[in-house]
Amino acid sequence: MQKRQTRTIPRSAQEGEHKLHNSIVAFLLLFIFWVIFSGHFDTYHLTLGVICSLLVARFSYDLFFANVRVGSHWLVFLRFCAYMPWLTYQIVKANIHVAALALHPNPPIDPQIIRFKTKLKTDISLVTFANSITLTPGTITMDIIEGEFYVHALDRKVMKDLGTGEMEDRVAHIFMGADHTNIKDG
Amino acid sequence: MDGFFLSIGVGLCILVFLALYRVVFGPGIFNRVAAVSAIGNKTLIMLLIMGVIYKRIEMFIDISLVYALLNFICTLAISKYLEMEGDK
Amino acid sequence: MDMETITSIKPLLATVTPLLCILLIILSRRIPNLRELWTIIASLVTFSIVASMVKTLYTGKVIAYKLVEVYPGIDVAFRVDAFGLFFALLSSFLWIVVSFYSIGYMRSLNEHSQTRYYAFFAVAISSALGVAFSSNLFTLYLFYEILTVCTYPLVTHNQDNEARSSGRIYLGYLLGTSVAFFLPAILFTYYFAGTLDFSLHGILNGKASNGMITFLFLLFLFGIGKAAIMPFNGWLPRAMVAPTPVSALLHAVAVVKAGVFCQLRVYFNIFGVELLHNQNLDIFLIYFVSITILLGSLFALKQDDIKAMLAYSTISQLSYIILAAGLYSYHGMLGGVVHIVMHGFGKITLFMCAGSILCGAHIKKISRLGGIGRRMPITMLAFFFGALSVAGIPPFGGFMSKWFLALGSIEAHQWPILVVLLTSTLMNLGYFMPVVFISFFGKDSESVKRDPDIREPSPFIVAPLAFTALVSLAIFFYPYPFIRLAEIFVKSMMGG
Amino acid sequence: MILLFDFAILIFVLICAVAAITVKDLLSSVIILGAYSFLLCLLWAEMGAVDVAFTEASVGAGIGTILLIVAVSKTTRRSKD
Amino acid sequence: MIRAYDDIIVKTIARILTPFIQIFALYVIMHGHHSPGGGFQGGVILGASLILLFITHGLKETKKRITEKGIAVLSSLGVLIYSGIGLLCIILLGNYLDYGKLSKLLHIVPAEARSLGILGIEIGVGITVMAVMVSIFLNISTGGTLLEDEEDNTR
Amino acid sequence: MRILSLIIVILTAAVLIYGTLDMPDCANPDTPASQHVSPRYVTRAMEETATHNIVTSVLGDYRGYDTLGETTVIFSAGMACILILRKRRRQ
Amino acid sequence: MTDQAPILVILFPLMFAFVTPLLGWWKKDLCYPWVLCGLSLSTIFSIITLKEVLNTGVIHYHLGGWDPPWGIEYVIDHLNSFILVLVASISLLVAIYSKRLVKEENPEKEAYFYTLFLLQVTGFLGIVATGDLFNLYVFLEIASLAGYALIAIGEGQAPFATFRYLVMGTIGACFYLLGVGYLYMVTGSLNMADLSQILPNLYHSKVVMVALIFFLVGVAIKMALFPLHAWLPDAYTYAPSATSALVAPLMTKVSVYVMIRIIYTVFKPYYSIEILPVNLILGWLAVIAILYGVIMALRQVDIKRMFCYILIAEIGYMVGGVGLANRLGLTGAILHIMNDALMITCLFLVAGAVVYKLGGHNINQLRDAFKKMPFSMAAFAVVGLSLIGVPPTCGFFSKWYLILGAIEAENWIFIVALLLSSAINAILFFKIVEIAYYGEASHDHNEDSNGGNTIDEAPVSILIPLGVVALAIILAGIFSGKIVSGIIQFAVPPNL
Amino acid sequence: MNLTTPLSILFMVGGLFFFTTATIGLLRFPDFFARLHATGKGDTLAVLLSLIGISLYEGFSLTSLKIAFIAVFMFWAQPTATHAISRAGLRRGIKPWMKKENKI
Amino acid sequence: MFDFIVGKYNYWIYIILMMIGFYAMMSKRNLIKKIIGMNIFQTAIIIFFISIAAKRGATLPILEHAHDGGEHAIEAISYINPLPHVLMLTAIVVMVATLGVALAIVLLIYKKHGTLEEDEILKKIEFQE
Repeated sequence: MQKRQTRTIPRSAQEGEHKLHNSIVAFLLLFIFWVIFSGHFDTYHLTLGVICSLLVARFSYDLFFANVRVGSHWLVFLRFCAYMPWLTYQIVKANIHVAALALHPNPPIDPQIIRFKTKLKTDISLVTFANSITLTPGTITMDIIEGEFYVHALDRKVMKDLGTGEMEDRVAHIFMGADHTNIKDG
Repeated sequence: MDGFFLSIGVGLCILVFLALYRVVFGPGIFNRVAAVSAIGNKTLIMLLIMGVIYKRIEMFIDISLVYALLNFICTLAISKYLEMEGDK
Repeated sequence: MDMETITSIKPLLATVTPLLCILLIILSRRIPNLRELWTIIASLVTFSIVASMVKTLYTGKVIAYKLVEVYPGIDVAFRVDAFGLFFALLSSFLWIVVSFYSIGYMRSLNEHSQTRYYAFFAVAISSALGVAFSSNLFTLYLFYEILTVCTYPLVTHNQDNEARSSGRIYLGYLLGTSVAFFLPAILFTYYFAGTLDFSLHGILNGKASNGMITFLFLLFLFGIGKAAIMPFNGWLPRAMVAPTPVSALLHAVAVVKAGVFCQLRVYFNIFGVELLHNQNLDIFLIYFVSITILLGSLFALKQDDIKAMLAYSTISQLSYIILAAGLYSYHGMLGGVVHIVMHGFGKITLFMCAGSILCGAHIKKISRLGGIGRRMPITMLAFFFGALSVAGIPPFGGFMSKWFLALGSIEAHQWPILVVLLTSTLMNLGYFMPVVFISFFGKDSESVKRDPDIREPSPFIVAPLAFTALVSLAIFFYPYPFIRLAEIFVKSMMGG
Repeated sequence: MILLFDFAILIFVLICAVAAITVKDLLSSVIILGAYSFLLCLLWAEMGAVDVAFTEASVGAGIGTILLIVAVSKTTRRSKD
Repeated sequence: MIRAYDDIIVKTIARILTPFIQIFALYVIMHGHHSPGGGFQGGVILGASLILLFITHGLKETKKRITEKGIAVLSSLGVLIYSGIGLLCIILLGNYLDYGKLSKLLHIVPAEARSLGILGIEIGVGITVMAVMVSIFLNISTGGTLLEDEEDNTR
Repeated sequence: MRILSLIIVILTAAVLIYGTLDMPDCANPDTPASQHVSPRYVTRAMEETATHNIVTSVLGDYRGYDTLGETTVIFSAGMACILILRKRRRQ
Repeated sequence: MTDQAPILVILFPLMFAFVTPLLGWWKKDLCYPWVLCGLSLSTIFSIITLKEVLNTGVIHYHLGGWDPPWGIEYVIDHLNSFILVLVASISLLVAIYSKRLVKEENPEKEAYFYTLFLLQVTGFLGIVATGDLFNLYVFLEIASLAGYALIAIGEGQAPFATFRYLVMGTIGACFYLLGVGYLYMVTGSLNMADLSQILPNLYHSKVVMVALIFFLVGVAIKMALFPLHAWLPDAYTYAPSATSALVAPLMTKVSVYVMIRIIYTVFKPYYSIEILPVNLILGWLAVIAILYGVIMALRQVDIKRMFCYILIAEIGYMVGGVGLANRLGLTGAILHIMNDALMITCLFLVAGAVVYKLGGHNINQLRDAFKKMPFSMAAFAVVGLSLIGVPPTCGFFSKWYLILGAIEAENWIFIVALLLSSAINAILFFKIVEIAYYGEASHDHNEDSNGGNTIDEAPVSILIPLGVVALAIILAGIFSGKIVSGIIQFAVPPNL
Repeated sequence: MNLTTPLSILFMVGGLFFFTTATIGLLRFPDFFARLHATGKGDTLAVLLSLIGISLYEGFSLTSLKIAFIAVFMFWAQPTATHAISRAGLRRGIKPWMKKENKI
Repeated sequence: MFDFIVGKYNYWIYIILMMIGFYAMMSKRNLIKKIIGMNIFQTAIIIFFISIAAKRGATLPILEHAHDGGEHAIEAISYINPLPHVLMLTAIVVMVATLGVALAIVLLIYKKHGTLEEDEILKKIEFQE
């Protein structure tokens, strides 16, 4: 068995000012979420919302922002929004591809497994990349071992698409501004 | 319009029925897991369609969210188990 | 019953005194002398309480005391009438005698667990008194069962395999019959009669169908296993594994007499003699019982073990008493009732003699008794007296009751019973006299020859047996207290 | 109460139930039970019992299945019937 | 089963989702009055969020957030809240669980008091259910040791 | 064993089906079940408990004691699991 | 405070149970006194409730202040309050008794054990107190779940036995729930009193009939009536002593109570007896259960298992009494609920003491137990006599009523079964007593008496409850008349 | 009849279509990984489309936001679940199906 | 006849479902299978209860028109009967509690006997004795 790399949720990443900052952001996020779900805007329910959000924020604010500081995240968020249309397009493409394969009388499937290294470092960017791969035509992220991706591709063509590295660049672009300090977990 | 949603629902029912084939006969555990999560997705939409038909959709959204959530957790649990199985 | 009733705590006191004595016995278990002193004191106290009630009874009153209500309409209650007191007098008096005897016997054989022995002995006496004083069938059953259970440790005192199997048989017969027949009989009685209180003329008259009466009668007849009527007599010979004082008191007096007492109670005060007579059940009863009389004697003839012989003799003699209920006549009843006492004294003498022989000579078999009378003259003389009394030879107490019975059977026009009585008497002599004969006039047996130490055991043993032997003689001449009580009872029944 | 749905879902439920007790592999059986719970949840939502459906979704499909999986993982997957 | 998942994707997604699941669970508890849901369902979801953490991040890591003792205390606390509210009604001279009597205490109309009482018990139920679900899960998945590496020791 | 249980199952099913014969039709709005107790819950829940969700109001208030029992069931299940399984490691 | 007494009876163990695990984390030693405190408060309030009921009649307690058909109602009548006192006091005794056993058997999990103990008691109390069918189900499940856990931590094959129990118990509870559903479907109500008002109009309906069938089957599984008893012996044999002493006497009794409620309160006897032959079926099942139970008990060599089979037979008594469908029979059944609870408690307490001291529950381990543990074995003797039905003990009286009822119902076969079982119980108990009294048969008794002559009695915390229960068995017998006339006669439905 | 209704019909039908293809794929594809492609992708898009359709039909309100949240959730959870299963399959040593010529 | 069957279809289905669970509980030898059977059995009962509650043409038992303060009279007929739902919530909770305890016991059994097959366990128990 290969060596397990266990990543913990480092509270140590959250110190002082950042801690407060992160908590407030978490609280706001949760409160917005609450308001959307609640649909009641009277004092009573809003108070409940505040209390609950505070509780959850107190308990798990560090789960939101484990390895990155929140400073540049507004920008990241915007860039992520910009990334979405492209991704949606890719998803639609992927689905049409799958539909075509499924409806094909004799599906021209030629599965491959691809391995490649990635330059992405942070958790969130890795996850975004991996999920994007999964959602895009003909590929599924099977495993990430030490920054190396194992991707299952349905045929050789999509393999080449992935090989261009366009998606990786886009993902890297999103999280470019973010603090890339990957704090080793203690 | 209800009729339309009903027919969508019936279509989903048929799909569920088809997916049940994989659940019941699907060779091996992995196919079953995949099929169950596929059924989960379809029923998610069916729940919402029922909400539409009952004209009380806000009641059903919570259910479908929980549904999706626990489907997800379940899938993770199963895949974790499958992954760990050989390590014992 | 339609007699003047006095409320008094005396019956309760008499019943409870032995129980209090248990406490003292257990507390003083480390000091044997004190322990036995308590027993004797308790026996004396008990007897005096019982005796103090005699006067009241002579005036034709009855004593009653209600303890607790267990069921709407059913109490645990005491009621002393002449018959009950009659039995109580016998038991409590003989307890004194046997207490002395026990001291001698237990000490000379160096028995184990004496504390337990004395304690359960006292319980047995207490429950026998309870049986005597009970005012209804329920209380009777209660004490009857306690008597059964508390004698179990006495019967199995030896704690060896033989005692164990005998204990099983003992309980099997007694509990089995009482649970299987006696209890349903009581329940049926209650169901039909609506009460369980004893009444002079029975409570079942007109309450149940003829078939039901017969059924109930059979249930009672077999249910009261302590009376050792023939198909259910197996326990009595087996119970002879117990130490001799136990056999003496319990299986000559308390237990078996309690059995016949219960039978008579039931026939007199539950069915009523008229009812039995009208249903022709009395005829059935006396002939059925006659079989036991004859067969019991017959078996006794065959026995080689002294105590076994005595046991079969008891079986036979008990049925004499039951005859009282069947002989629908004044003298018949009187004879049966008086026989409780007469047989009691005679038989206890015999048992104590057997124990004395065991202690003095370590002999159990009749065939080895040759010449023992020369070594233990008092014992064997007492045996002789006792035997004559039991067989019903004048001038001994036993004659009296047999005479009354014979009169009764003539009055009731039951000639065959006369024949039965006569035959039985002959057989009694047939199994007793050889013992007396070989012990005095026979050659010394092997065991007697071998053992030069055979002599009378300690005075604690000899004195009681001599005493009872003399009593059984004296009672012929002065039967007044007992006869008087019996007459009161029988007259109240016949006259009412 | 939509008869058609009702009937269809009931049939699915039946299929799942039969499958869950006939499949030889315990884990598969458990997973099918999960699907069964999903369908039941759907059924109850369809019958108007939203609260029950909610509970079933969270309990039957979620916690119940997870507990079963965990139990199977601590014991064995083997089953003779 | 309870060891950490060594998969960064699953871990990250679970990590980010957990607070949302929790706030959603609290929402379900609090809004049982208006929409389906209530203490039990919310409690289960809350428990599921913790179970998700246990599955993905392993026992050791999650134990830092919620200890065994905490679970035990919470499971008792929930039912105590519930029965305590009931007892409070007895103290206010009502019958057991008669929340209408709370109106004296809170100076509101009885119907509102009942509504609040329901909310209170829902919270109690939620806490208990959450704690119990997690505790059952932990006990079963570790075979009762509540240690991550139990399997390595025994096998 | 299988035959026996099959027989039991069939018997039970027969009893159940026999009982079904007299049942009101499914989804009938006029069944006694909906006539006797439940109308009050529906009509008065709002004014009596100020709660829209009738199920919650019945669960939490009208039959709140059942819910206490239910919570106790859960609690005892948790305690049961701990009692059955929990073991401390020998130090 | 008295008007809140009915709820406080249940609330005390419940809320104390919630705090117990916290105490376990904080200070372990406080758990035991805490539990005792809770249970004694509950007992006190149950007695207050009983007094209140006796003084003022039936108490209606509306939980949440809602009127009956809408809210849940506690209806405390004579039957209820009587069984409440019984359950609370027995569980208090068992709690006292469990101190040393829990320390010995589960030293680490004391707090959890006591929590579940309290929860189980709560379950029993809740079942008894409630007047709502579904509430009954909930508390039934609390009791069952706690019971599963408490049994599962036993020795040997306890987990497997518990699993079977769990499966059976779940079937039973589900059947009960199904019955509730069927009744709800045709009436729309869950309140027992309300149902009994509505149901007479619906007696023609097949649904009602099926509902009754499922109720009875479900309850029969929970109480282990004969063909559905298979789970009981294993489960109670391997359970920890403290558990079996709590569960064995109470679970079955409470189920019988539920059965009485359903047959006589929810359904009118008119329906359940005259339209459906429920009494006939119950009567036959009871007979078979009694005979099967005692015969199987005779075959066992493990005393706990033997007691379990005795329990099965005793269930037959009660069910038979319920099935007699007349006043006397039902009185007997209710009285037997109390008596049997006491007897079975005592049996399992003795078994626990034996396991604690002699280290096992094989019958051979009892050898010489009389010498080593005289007090425990004395208690055992008392309960043995009670099971046989020897008068001053309580077992006699319930048998008394049952047989009277059976005579009234002319159910002869039930009488025969009762008597036969008494006889077999006698054999059974004297079998044990013999072993405990003599030691091994092959040994010479002298050797034995020298061997284990030292008294090695169980600790006081075990002896006190044992003594109390043994005393209670006798007192309940003596005062059974008072109990019947004061409480039970009001508990029997007046329309019988 | 406003504009949103036909739009929502369109989306719903699209969702149904992708569901259908996903299911067909689930049934027809040769091995587990290929089937995962069908469900992982097809279902995500189908769910998204259906959700959009429903929220269009219901009109814009807080409800739509809630539905959007389900969509977001699905968007993250679905690929993750797919990934988790495929990873388990890979680690459990399930050999991906290959075309015959590639097997050599 | 057709009406008769169709009119009560979910009762029939629930009976079938319940019998499946019942059969599994009794005749399956694997303990987990028994638990699964138990689950099915209990859910069948829940189906039955929910079927009782169902009303044609009624809506969910959650009041609409929340804020117009009594202008709309609330009619019982237009809402589904909430009581069975309440009961079933409790029943589901009981179900999951039972499931948890059952699984804990199964774990204990597995630890003790090393198998989950009833017949093998019985054989082992016999062997021990």
